[in-house]
Amino acid sequence: MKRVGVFVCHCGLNIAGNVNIKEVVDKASKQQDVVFAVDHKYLCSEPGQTLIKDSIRQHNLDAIVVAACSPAMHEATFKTIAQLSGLNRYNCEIANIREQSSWVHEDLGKATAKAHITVHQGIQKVRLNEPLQPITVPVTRKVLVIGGGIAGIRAALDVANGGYQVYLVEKSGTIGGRMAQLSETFPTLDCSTCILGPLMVEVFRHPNIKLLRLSKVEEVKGYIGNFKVRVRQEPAYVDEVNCNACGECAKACPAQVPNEFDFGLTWRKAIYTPFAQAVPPAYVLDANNCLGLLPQACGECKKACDKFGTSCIDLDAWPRTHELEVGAIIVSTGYELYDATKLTEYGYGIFPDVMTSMEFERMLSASGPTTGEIKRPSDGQTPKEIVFIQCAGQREPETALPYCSKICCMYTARHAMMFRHKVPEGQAYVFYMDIRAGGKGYEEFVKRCQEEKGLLYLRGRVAKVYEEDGKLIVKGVDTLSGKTVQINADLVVLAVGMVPSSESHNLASKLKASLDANGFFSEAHPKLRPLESPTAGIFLAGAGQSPKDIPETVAQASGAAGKALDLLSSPTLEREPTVAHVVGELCSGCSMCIPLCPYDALSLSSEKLAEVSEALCEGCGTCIASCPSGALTLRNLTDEQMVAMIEAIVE
Amino acid sequence: MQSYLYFPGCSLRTVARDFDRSAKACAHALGFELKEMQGQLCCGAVLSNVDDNLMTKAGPNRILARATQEDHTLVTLCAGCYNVLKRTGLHAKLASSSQQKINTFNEETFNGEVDVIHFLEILRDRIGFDAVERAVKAPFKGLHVGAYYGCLLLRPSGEMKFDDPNRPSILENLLSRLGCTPIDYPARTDCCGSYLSISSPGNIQPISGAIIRSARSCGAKLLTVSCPLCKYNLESSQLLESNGSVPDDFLPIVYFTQLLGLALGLHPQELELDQRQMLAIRETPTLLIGGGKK
Amino acid sequence: MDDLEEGFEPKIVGFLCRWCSYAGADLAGTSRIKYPPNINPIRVNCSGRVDPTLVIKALASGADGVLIAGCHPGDCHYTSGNIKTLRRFKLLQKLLDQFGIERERVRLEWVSASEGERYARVVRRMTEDIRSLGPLNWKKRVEVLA
Amino acid sequence: MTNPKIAFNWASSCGGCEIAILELGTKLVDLASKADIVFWPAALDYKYSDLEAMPDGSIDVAFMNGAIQNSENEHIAKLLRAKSKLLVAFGACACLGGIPSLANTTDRDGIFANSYKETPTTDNPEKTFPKTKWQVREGELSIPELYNTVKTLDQVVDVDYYVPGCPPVGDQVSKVISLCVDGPLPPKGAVLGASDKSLCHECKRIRTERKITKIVRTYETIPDPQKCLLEQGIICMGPATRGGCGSICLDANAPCRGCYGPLPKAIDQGGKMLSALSSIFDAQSEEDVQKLADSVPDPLGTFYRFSLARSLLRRIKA
Repeated sequence: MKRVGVFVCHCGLNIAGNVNIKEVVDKASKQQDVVFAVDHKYLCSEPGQTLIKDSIRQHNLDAIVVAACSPAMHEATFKTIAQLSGLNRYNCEIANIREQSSWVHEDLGKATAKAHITVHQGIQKVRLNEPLQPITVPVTRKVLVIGGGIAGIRAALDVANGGYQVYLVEKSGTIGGRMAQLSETFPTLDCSTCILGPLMVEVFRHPNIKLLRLSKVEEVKGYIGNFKVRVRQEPAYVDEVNCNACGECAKACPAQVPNEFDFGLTWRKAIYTPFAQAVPPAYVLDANNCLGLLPQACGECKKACDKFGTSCIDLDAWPRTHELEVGAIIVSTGYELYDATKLTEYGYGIFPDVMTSMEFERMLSASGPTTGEIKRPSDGQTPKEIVFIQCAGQREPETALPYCSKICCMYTARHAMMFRHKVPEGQAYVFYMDIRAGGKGYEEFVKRCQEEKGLLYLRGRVAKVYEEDGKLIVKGVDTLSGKTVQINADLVVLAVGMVPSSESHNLASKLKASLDANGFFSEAHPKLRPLESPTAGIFLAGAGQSPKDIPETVAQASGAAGKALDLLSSPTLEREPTVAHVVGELCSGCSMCIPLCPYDALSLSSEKLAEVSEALCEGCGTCIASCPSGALTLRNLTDEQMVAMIEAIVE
Repeated sequence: MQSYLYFPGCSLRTVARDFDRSAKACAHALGFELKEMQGQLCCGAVLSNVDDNLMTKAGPNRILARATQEDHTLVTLCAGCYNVLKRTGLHAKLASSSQQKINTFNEETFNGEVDVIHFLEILRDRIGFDAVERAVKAPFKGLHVGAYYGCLLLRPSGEMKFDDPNRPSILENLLSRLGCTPIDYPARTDCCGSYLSISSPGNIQPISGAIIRSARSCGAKLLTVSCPLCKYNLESSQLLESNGSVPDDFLPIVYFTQLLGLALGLHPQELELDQRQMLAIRETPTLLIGGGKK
Repeated sequence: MDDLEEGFEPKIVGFLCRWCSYAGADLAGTSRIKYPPNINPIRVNCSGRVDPTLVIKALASGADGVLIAGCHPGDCHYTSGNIKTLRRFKLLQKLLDQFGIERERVRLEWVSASEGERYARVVRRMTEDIRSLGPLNWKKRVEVLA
Repeated sequence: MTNPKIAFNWASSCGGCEIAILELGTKLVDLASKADIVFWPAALDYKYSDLEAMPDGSIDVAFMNGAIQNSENEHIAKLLRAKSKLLVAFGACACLGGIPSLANTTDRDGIFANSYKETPTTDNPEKTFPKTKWQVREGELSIPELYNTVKTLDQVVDVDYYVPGCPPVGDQVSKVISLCVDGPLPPKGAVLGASDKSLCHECKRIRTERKITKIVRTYETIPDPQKCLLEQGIICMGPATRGGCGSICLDANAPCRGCYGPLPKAIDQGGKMLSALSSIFDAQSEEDVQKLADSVPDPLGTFYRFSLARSLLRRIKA
């Protein structure tokens, strides 16, 4: 029989404001085995924790229930304090009376009643908890980074410099990602590829980094510290070591394909190099657009290559699979652009002179389709009147994206500024909802653009864009003057939002990492654990987690790398011991449980009884629920405890 | 004969009787019937349909609650009724606390058990435009018609999910099946001015006027609508322009059901088309009315 | 005894999976979305932990309803625990039909960590449905028919 | 010293348990030599009055089979309890409610309606239904009152030991009887004559993969006598049922029906079997799962065939 202590937190007014704390304490103190119950304003605070510590000693408690916020918040904190006070950490239970009582119920009386039941449940459970010791497992001291954009590059370099092996998986033919497509970066107007290029080369040369381009994660098994990952790598058909990027193969190639790097504004060959600074600096053959490999239909590229003696093209190359063992995974899958054709009010895809900001970005780039000149796609004329529409399809919960992509205010200002540089006599109009320029030097940058460059900022939305004798009629409203405005423009640029990479949903289910409502990877805690996925051992970096700009992305990447290094710093790690186990004398070896385990942790022993491998078991409890003998139990969530909690509720 | 529960609403009994009659006639010709529901009330369109003002929802909730007694689908014609009732139904489905308030007030529980659809949706989704085309007896010969949508059919698009709010096509698709040449003009989804015609009739003229001009400049010989109020505004604005008298270039407005009816071979009188409208239709020399088989 | 008792407050036992539904319920809290207090959640690692026997136990010992909530199919933190739950639930429904227990009383819902509003909606709807069904009060029913 | 006194009696049952005792054959003679059978209406001519006449606690061991379905069953159960030092619930009906407790899927009116009206073979134009009391010229006739809900023995009186089975198998019976007569006695409430492990533990059939792609009913197939029946799609209660019977049904190539009742730690036999079975359904999508679930005929009757009265819910909702 245990001596249970109950600690009820006010959380300032968060709980006390809508739950009668005194009543909860009084009722708790009358519960079976409860020898002590007390409340405190902030249990998670230092004095709060000391109170718990002291009370455990004074009343020699051997189990505690902390009634406070969700276990997702401070379970670890309170278990640790329990441990420091000489308790086994598994004799601590959390009763969530904030997120699921005080915050969600209108009536104080009812919220109190529910809080009481929640505490009662906690007491019932903790009475039956057994002391447990964590399970120690070895750690594979290698890291997998998924996605070779700036986030993946930064994370890979940091881990590699930390002295650990990194696998960098990139789905395309080169690393560099979106940043490589940018012309300049705000607010400093640095040339994007100039600052990115050296990092790409560093990755390529780094002894600790194994770059797997043209690769995708196929399967992820295992758990934190011990992931087993299968990666499928498509062939490049070009030997990246011997290729000297002379380009003869491309000259010879007869197959023309829209160049995705320029969003189809230019053409490329089926054998090509994505862009000048591509890493590895070698050509790749895009098998989908090649005139034919199986059976070989053309082979012009190979002939050309052989003619110049390099002969580094192998048209019979096959995909390879790599079985990787890593301890941590960093997800940096980045973003794609929202499909602007869905924004029919702007007529993208109908009117050639309505383009996305990324297409405009390419047009600004010296290496872009127009070598840096701004031209109307329809007739190649230089536009005089240009309209930038911010928040295109963003902050529109009903019809498009509900969220703000955060960077559009900045790059739109930059775009408008660049336009005025290149077309001094032109006029740029910017429709905006409000300017979000939070960031070092950002506000100043926008102001500079607006004032020095005489940009016309119109606060309001555009209702529709339509064509009338060669002009794009942009109808909108200027909410400051309260008047509708009409601009007869030559070019319209849509600041469409960032959406998560189309791969991310698929990848998330392989990683068993959760996504948020918008398909971005969710973090373990929005404030306190922004670098981690809720799934242990998986860390997040870059726009795959939420829209962000380059500095933030790089910061998060280094942070994630730091987290990974922290995990790898010790050869072993401790796992939750709340796993399944078999009571031998009850098990009859019926094996109904065995196929249910997603981790193959269950097997039949030599005595023909079920046995659990504790290192593999994740403690989901699916097998327990189906054991007809009740021989399988989940440590500290036994059927007995479940029934006790059920009765605590229905009594 | 397939029968649909039907809510005409106030206007279709009075000023828009032609809309109601022509729709019923078309339905009959297409092999289904519109069965008027019991215990109708005003749909509430005259009150602004805002979320926080529950009173405006009490009425439409009553209507839908009563409709559940008869069927699980309710058909509307008037874009206003369609908008109000459909959105009321959606709100009810959410089982929000405000819906509970409404139910307690109405002393009728309604949790969105009725789907509100528009007559056009029957044609498109239930019968299918192919079937409609097959039923056409007197196809138009390229009559230039401008489809006018206005707002209520389409917006808020997140809730209405009727058609693309910016580039709708349902009416054009129907018209081309009838042999018309639907003309595209930028103003077809602009607002007609709605109830301003009551509060400040003066403001209607510029708003609706712009729509008429836009349509005319793109070559529309007449406009087709699905809302009595739009029709009223678009007509009155033209009369206002030529202070009261009917201008020579008057652009007639007809309900889509009336054009459908003609194409199905129904007599103009069944469809309550007046001379001016018929004139506008006849004036197009290529047009052939009635009788003539394809 | 089936008549609606005045001020009858349904007692609903909730089994919420820790990764999706419990987190979703927490989100409802952080977003201050209001819903009736009739549900008392038990946090399980996975909805797959929920033995149908425990659902029956809850009903037999006085619950008016039971909600099992887990990750959407495909999103299970343990790959497929929720599918096992689905298999058990479908057969359980059939069994409870035979026992005369209304389907509204025992529900399986998928609630993701980002669906706080959905969780609140599920609880609202379930509470309303059960309130209109009246108390289950199983023990008493058995005694009455001794 | 005098021989211990033992008694046998039956309540609502088919009589199979009595046969199980008679099946002891010559062993009965040995039994008679070391114990006096003082009450056994099914075999010898005893009247309730004889039992009432005995002093309380004068019987050493009483074996009662059958469920409690009417006032007579209950009266005798209480009487026998008072007269005996040890009361043993003998057979599935006494322990779990058994087949009779399937009556808990309806109630008295339901049973009467069915037996005296609805069945096609019934001819009852006056709609006569049994009455507990009836006046005739000679006086008042009375019969026991039928209960709405069938109960297990321990739901009406205190029970010392349980012997499951429908009926308990022969050799177990003799073991149990001699155990009760000669001792040493196990702790009160123990289940005698059965294993603490499931039938699968003693089942000789071969298991390959725990997976159910299709539910097959016994009349639809002749099962492979070597392979596990579950894996052939036949619902076998083995995994959720106590062993000890010697898996006689399975040897006869018939699935276990669950008569030896729930395992020691199982909260509810039916619920447990339902969970174990459905967990291995070979279906991922909601539709496929639904299909398989729908193909399970009569879950209640299948999973609670012998244990409805002992189950958590005990009867259907009225």
